[in-house]
Amino acid sequence: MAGIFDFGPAIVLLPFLSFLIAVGTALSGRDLLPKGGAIPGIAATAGSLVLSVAMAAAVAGGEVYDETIYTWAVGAVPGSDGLELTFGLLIDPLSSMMLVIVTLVALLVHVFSLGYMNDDGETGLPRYYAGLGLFTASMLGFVVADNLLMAFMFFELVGLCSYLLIGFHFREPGPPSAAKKAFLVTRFGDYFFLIGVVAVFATFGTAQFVGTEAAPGFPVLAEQALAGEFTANTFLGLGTEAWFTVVGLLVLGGVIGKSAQFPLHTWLPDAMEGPTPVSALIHAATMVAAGVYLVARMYGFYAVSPTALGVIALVGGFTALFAGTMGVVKRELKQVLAYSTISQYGYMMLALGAGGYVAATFHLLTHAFFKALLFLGAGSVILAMHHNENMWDMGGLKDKMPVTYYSFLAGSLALAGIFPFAGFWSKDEILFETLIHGLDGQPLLLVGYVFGLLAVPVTAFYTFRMVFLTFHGDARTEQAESPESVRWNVKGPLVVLGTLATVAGAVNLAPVRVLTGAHVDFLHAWLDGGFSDLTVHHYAEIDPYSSAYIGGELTTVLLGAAVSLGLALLGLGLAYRLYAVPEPVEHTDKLGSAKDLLYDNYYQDEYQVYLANRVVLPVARAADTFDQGVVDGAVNAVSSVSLFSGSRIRRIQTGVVSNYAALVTLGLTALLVVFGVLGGWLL
Amino acid sequence: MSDAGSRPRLKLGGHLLPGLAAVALFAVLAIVFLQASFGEPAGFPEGASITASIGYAMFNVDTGILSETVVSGEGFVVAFILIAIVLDVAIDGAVFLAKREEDGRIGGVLADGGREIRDALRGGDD
Amino acid sequence: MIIEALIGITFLAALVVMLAPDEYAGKLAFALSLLPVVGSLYMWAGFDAGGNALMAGSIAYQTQLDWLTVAGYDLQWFVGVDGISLPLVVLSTVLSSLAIVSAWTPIDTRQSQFYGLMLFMEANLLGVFTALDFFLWFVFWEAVLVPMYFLIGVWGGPRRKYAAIKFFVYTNIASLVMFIGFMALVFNLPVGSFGLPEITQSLQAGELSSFVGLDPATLKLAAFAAMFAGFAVKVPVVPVHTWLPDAHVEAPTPVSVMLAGVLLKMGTYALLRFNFTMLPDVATRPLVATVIAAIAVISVIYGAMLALAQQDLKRIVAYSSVSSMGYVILGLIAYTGLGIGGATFQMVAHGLISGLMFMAVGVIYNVTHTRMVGDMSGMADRMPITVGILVAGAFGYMGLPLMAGFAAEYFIFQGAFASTVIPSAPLFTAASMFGIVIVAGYLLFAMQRTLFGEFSLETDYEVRRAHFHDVAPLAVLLLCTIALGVAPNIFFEMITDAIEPVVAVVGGGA
Amino acid sequence: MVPPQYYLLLAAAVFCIGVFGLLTRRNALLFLMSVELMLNAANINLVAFSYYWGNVTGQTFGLFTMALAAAEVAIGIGIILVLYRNFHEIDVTEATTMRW
Amino acid sequence: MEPLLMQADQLPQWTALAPALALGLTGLLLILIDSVDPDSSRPALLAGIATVGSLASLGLAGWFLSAGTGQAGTGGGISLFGDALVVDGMALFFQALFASVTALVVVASYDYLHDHPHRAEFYSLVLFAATGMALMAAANSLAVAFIALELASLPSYALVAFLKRDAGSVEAGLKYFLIGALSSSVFAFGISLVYAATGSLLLPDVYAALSGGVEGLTGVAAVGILMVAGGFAFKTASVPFHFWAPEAYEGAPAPVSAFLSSASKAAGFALAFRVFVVGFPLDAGIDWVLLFQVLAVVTMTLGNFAAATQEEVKRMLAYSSIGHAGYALIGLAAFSGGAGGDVLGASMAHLLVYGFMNTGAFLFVALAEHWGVGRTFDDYAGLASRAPMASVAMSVFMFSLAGLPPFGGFFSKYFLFMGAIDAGFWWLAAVGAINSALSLFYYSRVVKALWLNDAVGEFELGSTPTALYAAIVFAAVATVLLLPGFAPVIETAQSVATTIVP
Repeated sequence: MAGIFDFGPAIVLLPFLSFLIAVGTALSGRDLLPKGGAIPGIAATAGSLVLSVAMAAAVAGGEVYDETIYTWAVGAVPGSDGLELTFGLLIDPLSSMMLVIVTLVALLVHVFSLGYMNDDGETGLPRYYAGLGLFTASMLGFVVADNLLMAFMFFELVGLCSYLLIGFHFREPGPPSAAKKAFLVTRFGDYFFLIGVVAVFATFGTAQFVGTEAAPGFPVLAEQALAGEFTANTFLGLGTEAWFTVVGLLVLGGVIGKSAQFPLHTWLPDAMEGPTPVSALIHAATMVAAGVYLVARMYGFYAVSPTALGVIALVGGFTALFAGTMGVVKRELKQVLAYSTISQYGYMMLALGAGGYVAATFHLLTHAFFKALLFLGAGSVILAMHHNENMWDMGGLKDKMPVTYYSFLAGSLALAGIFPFAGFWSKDEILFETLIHGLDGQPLLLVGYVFGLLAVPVTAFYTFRMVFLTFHGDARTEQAESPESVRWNVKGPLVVLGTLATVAGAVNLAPVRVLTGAHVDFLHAWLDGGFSDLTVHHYAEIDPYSSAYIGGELTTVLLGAAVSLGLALLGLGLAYRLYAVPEPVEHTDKLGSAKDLLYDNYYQDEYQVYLANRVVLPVARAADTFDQGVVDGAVNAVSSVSLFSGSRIRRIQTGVVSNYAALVTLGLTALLVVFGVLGGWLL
Repeated sequence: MSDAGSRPRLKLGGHLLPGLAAVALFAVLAIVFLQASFGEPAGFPEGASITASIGYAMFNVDTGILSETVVSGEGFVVAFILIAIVLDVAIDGAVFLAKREEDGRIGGVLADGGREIRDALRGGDD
Repeated sequence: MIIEALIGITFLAALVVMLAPDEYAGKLAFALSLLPVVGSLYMWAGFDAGGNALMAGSIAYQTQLDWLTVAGYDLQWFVGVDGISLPLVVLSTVLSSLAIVSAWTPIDTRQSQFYGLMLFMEANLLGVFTALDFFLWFVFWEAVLVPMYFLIGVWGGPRRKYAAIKFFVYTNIASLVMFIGFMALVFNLPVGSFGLPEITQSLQAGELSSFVGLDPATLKLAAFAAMFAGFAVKVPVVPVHTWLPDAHVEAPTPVSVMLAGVLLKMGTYALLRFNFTMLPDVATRPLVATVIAAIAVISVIYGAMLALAQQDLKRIVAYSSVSSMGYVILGLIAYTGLGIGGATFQMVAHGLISGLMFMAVGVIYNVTHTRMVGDMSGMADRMPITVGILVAGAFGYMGLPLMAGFAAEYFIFQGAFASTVIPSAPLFTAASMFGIVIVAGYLLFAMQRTLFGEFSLETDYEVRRAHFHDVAPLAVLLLCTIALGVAPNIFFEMITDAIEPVVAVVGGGA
Repeated sequence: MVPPQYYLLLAAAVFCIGVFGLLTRRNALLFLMSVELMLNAANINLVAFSYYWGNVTGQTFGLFTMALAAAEVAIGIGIILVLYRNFHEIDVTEATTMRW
Repeated sequence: MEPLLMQADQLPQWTALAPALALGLTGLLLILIDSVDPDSSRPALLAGIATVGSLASLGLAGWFLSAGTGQAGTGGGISLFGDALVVDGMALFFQALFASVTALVVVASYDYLHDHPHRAEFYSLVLFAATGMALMAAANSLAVAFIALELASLPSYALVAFLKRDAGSVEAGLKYFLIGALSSSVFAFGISLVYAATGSLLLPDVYAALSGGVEGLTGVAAVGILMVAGGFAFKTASVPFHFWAPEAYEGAPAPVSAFLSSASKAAGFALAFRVFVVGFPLDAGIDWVLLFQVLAVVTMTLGNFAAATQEEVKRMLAYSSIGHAGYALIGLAAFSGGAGGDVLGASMAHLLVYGFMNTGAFLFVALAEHWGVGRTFDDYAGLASRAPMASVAMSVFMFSLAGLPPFGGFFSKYFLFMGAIDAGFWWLAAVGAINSALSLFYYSRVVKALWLNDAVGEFELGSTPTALYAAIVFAAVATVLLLPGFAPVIETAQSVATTIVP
């Protein structure tokens, strides 16, 4: 196994190196590097991208790689080899695709940052680039992880980086708070994930995703266990399948946290406090994507647990609609994008839960491009608007920043799912898969499908509300009149991503395959390669779903696509009617009482803050009072009682010698009586 | 002590009360002694000189070599020497204590627990 | 002989520093404290022991001399290290040196006495971790109290006297309880010395006879309870933890560092050596295991909840130590390789990280003269490097992967989850794991309020950047933490080797 | 013969009378006298049982007890003397500067 | 040393009493000098003679001990004068202890009595009391025991009242004397009852007569034994005969307090150990082990609890001395026949260590009195800054009394507890442990006052009293060295204790 894969660790280590360089620069406190340390980051991500592409090429050639490269620790098990906790690289179609996405987006974000951060005169740039470098490195480490523990570790590091970057502007009140919230909420999810990791080890004795023939990975073991070929340890008296479901749901906790699924999505809108390029990175390629990627990574395990899949689908579908509705009323550009992210990842979850492994991966891919694009575009606008993010202060930017506008428009069309942009293909495939699996007696999936379908017009509506308010009509403020111009380092990434957002759908034209029979579903083929246990058709074999169609397959495809496209256009049209006017006004009042509900995000933040401030904190204070009063009070009481009894005992010593004599006599008499009785010579 | 200046003292009417302890002690002793049973007293042999015997015992005289009848007893010569010293010491101590001091108070030592100073400062007993 | 040299040199250094003039005492103490550091590293380099010292494993650097005979028992000068004690020895020497450096700024009175006592304490700590004879161990164990009493009482905060006496008396009571329990055990064994290996092996051979009407099993249970209670205070676990926050809050920074970093580990070390190695049959009784696991979980969660309610940064870290020590207890009672190994590893890891946290808080205190969360904000603006390290340390405390704390906690969780000793182990484990959420909560809240936002300070002190010698120990500790997190095998391998026999007795898994 | 019990009872009675005096009298000299009574109670036993056991040990020891009583009185008088000089009375309950 | 050791073996038997004789003769010499030259203005000479005398006694006792005089190796205890005295290892052990304390007290008193006129009396009384104690340790007959006890007590009364112009001292003397007189009467009555039951005063004979119980006289013997125990309780300041102790120790000149609370207490134990172990069998109608268990528990608890709330250091030490009597009583309370020698030895060792640390502590109080800094804890505040050496020494005494390493008191106390546990009386050790913890609280108050508290005002300390200082420092050094050097002490104590067990 020599060759390109030996450079696998370098993909992770290059950005890490750039992190170290940036940290060194930051510590020195001097301006040692040009561009505040951006250059090493750009070089490193570019290097990683090159390597990733090379690896993807190798994978395309049918090669895969799964090697343990470092043994972290070995737990002693008397009489056997022990439990090995290792680090390893797993490079297969899925991870190599993800590597390319991550490195590409990271590279573009680095470049964009030159414009967004450097040109804007930010301070603390080495710290910023250090964060980006570590962020990229952590995500890449997560992507290539060949076992669940390693994945968890890098998953956590991703969380750390999000904290550091969201809170980059630590002198302001908002960012540190948002950073804290992001870490805390995702940590809550990770708590379950960690239990899941522990449980996987305890259940299977390994957490390898793939493993070898002799020692297969845990998804395979789970399969075998259900087939009765392997005895997995189960706990708490649960049956094998029930236990697997529990473990799967535990791991899912981390996914829900990181991928901002209901009910742990609340951190994500707040995370917009971070610099915009960071948002792009978080949303498109790293942190949020990590959750969905994890499910895809260990899909074989979920596939054997129908309950877990059902939960995933339902959570995803619900989140897709739920988040979309909140995006409808937001005034800030980035807030709209934030809710769109939550919503889009909901789609991916829906797909995964519905057995649409390819669809989910596909949407992950296209979303990475168009969401990165939209964020960078938004960044461009924000830069132009001197960091005013309120869309109601914009308007008419279309003519002043055409590059931004057209690329942003491409991204918006993709997000809204308008044919033929990338988002259309992937979203359509998700809905299609959900539908056909749901029709085959899975009412849960049909519910998810309805959610997903309803989310389509909502998505289109808020997306184009955003576009129209920002770029169309007349400039509503002076800033919008004369926006700051942006340079190549902003425009370049926009152009690249705009192109990708437009055409990336071509990698998996599944409906076309159905229509024409031509094998144009390249991604499907791609993901069907590599380790046999990790292939699409393997997953299809083990998952609990089969397909049913309305009419025939073709009819269903066309019907589904038509409905979703129609709904998207409906939403777009509505947005056009309401906001593509010279003087748009808020129409939120028409929503009636729902308005407040939407503005306040269904009180999701409120109840979580309530839980924290009104439940946990008082409980903590009560515990503190209890501790000080009762526990410590008991300790102090022992000493007080001792001292008090001491002060009583010393009163025996009255100072009058006659009393002493009396006490001596009494004491002697008492002893005589007691021992007389005991000794039997008195009474 | 509620009222300042009142030293604890035995109450006049009840000053015999502690005596009950002595009565109780006697009761206990009496009960024990009345239960004791004794054999016949060994008594002293006829013609033995008790005084002489005491003398022999007092000085550890080996009575085996004496012809007269003696009552045996343990040797007390050590006790005798000791008692001499005890009396010596008693005299020494008693004389020392009884001596009148010519030069007023002794030294600067305050061995009353600092109470004198405290009382002087507070102007009274506590 | 190297252990004797190590302890002797440290005692000697204490004496020398005690007599040195105040101006040079700090530097001199640091220079002299490097000798034991070098010594312990040398011991590490040449470490060749295998297995558990108490269970017929080979002991490194062993010396065994008869000292005196009491009631037919030999008291020995019996020292040596195995895979459990060596990491703690290294931790003690390294942390002592760093704590001494961290004292340079805050300690400005009676320096020579301060540093002398620090070294004196270090010497005794080394004794605790190397002694293999009960009485010798007990001498060192108790002797640690004396310097600690003065260090808190003389150089501490406003309520230092209360805190010092409370610490002193509380832990002393605990020692006495433990002593009685242990002695009741020893006297009913057919052993001729207080050598811990001999006692352990005799106990495990089932040679205990009954005592004043208690059959051996009951006697073991009683002794176990007494010893557990005694050590629990030192650890400390809920509900006998209340001396700790008081002591920490009042103690000066370097003393807190030693208290949290090393002194608490005495308790867990002793629990491992005595309760869990000598009396596994008691510990693994379902009821006992349940109670201990429950105590562990309560310590973790309750300690963390208390930390959440605090406003004083030091109190926060102090309560979080209670929480972290709960993990150790959980790992120990798990009786699995990763559980006990992780617990031992956590002793070292928590030593480094809590030391780091206390030091960092101390550095901030040095310049702000307040530790109250509400009194300051935006410290990151004025002390970027210190704050940076503090943040890193805090994440280490939260169990960030690739730092030592995560490794330790993960081992413990993994070990405890699959434990066959704790009934319903997964539930206990999952419950205790919730600590990682709460710890994130209180540390993040505290950091947000003190370190970030706009700079403001309630006290009228001119905030200046910290000295190099204030920050350098922090950096060293951070690097050690990361090194152990990335490569836990630095210590974990030898720990595993040493605890495997303990696990094997019970037949536990990973 | 008088049964030995009687001597024991007599001695106990004398002893307890001594104790009674000790407990109820505040005059230091009476205190001393009470102590003398108690010591002599011991002597009654010693002498009586010297005969009972047929050895002179008891009698001899009785002599020593008397001598000791004398020595005790000597010291006692000395102390009472200084007590008087300091407190201007010999009431033993007056000297109560130290208590508790 | 070998020839010298041989020689000790070949001396006439009576010379085994040399340690006691040295003390007694020195006392007589001092009286002689006093009568020849009543207004002697040569305090150094008097102090020197007393010191030399006590050191000679110490040297002789030490020599005999190391030579094995009276020990199993050389034929066992040397009986003298019709078995009235026996010189064995235990006697010599205690004599060495008394001589050490006497030497320390004598040296310290040189400064304490710096302008006091009656030095000769003082020294002679101290030495006579020491003589009495030395003989108590060797007494093998109840008669000698009683007289020796009086020889130790009578000078003590006078010594407590030594500052006869000082109301406190006199009051202390009065109370000590009165309770002492009562106790010695009880003791004498007890002896008479034992004689009534056995017809003998020699301990081995008493033992033989009492073994298996005396037909019909069990009650008499039992009452006698209990009353004898009362006599010892007085001497050792054990409940319920302890009432004199707080006042006597507090009111007496501090060196006398040191002497009484260390040496006199140890003498009481020396006698009690021998009388009970050699003289009274365990089945003599009264379970005296249980009796001492009760006394031990009550004594240590009362002493420690009362000490915890005192405001004055000296009185606190007085109560702590009662508490320590309770610990030492464990020697008898955990006595269990044949194997009892070990716990007895532990008790002896504790008394030896206690001799140094407690004497030292009282001498520090003497130093404070000498300087006139007051007596309460508050008065001691910040003293460490003015007298660091002495304060270090005091801290050593306090921690050692509390039973902390690295000081001698640590071992002695823990060996006592071990002895109790070994004998099956773990609860006794538990009570001791609770008390010990409490004692840590009040001992550390002294340390706290010295080191942690700030002085209220300026100290106007006079010159440094060299002799007093030397005695304190010596005691401190001994207290520290008794930890590493505990081996010979405990081994000797246990081996000599084992030999007296019948």
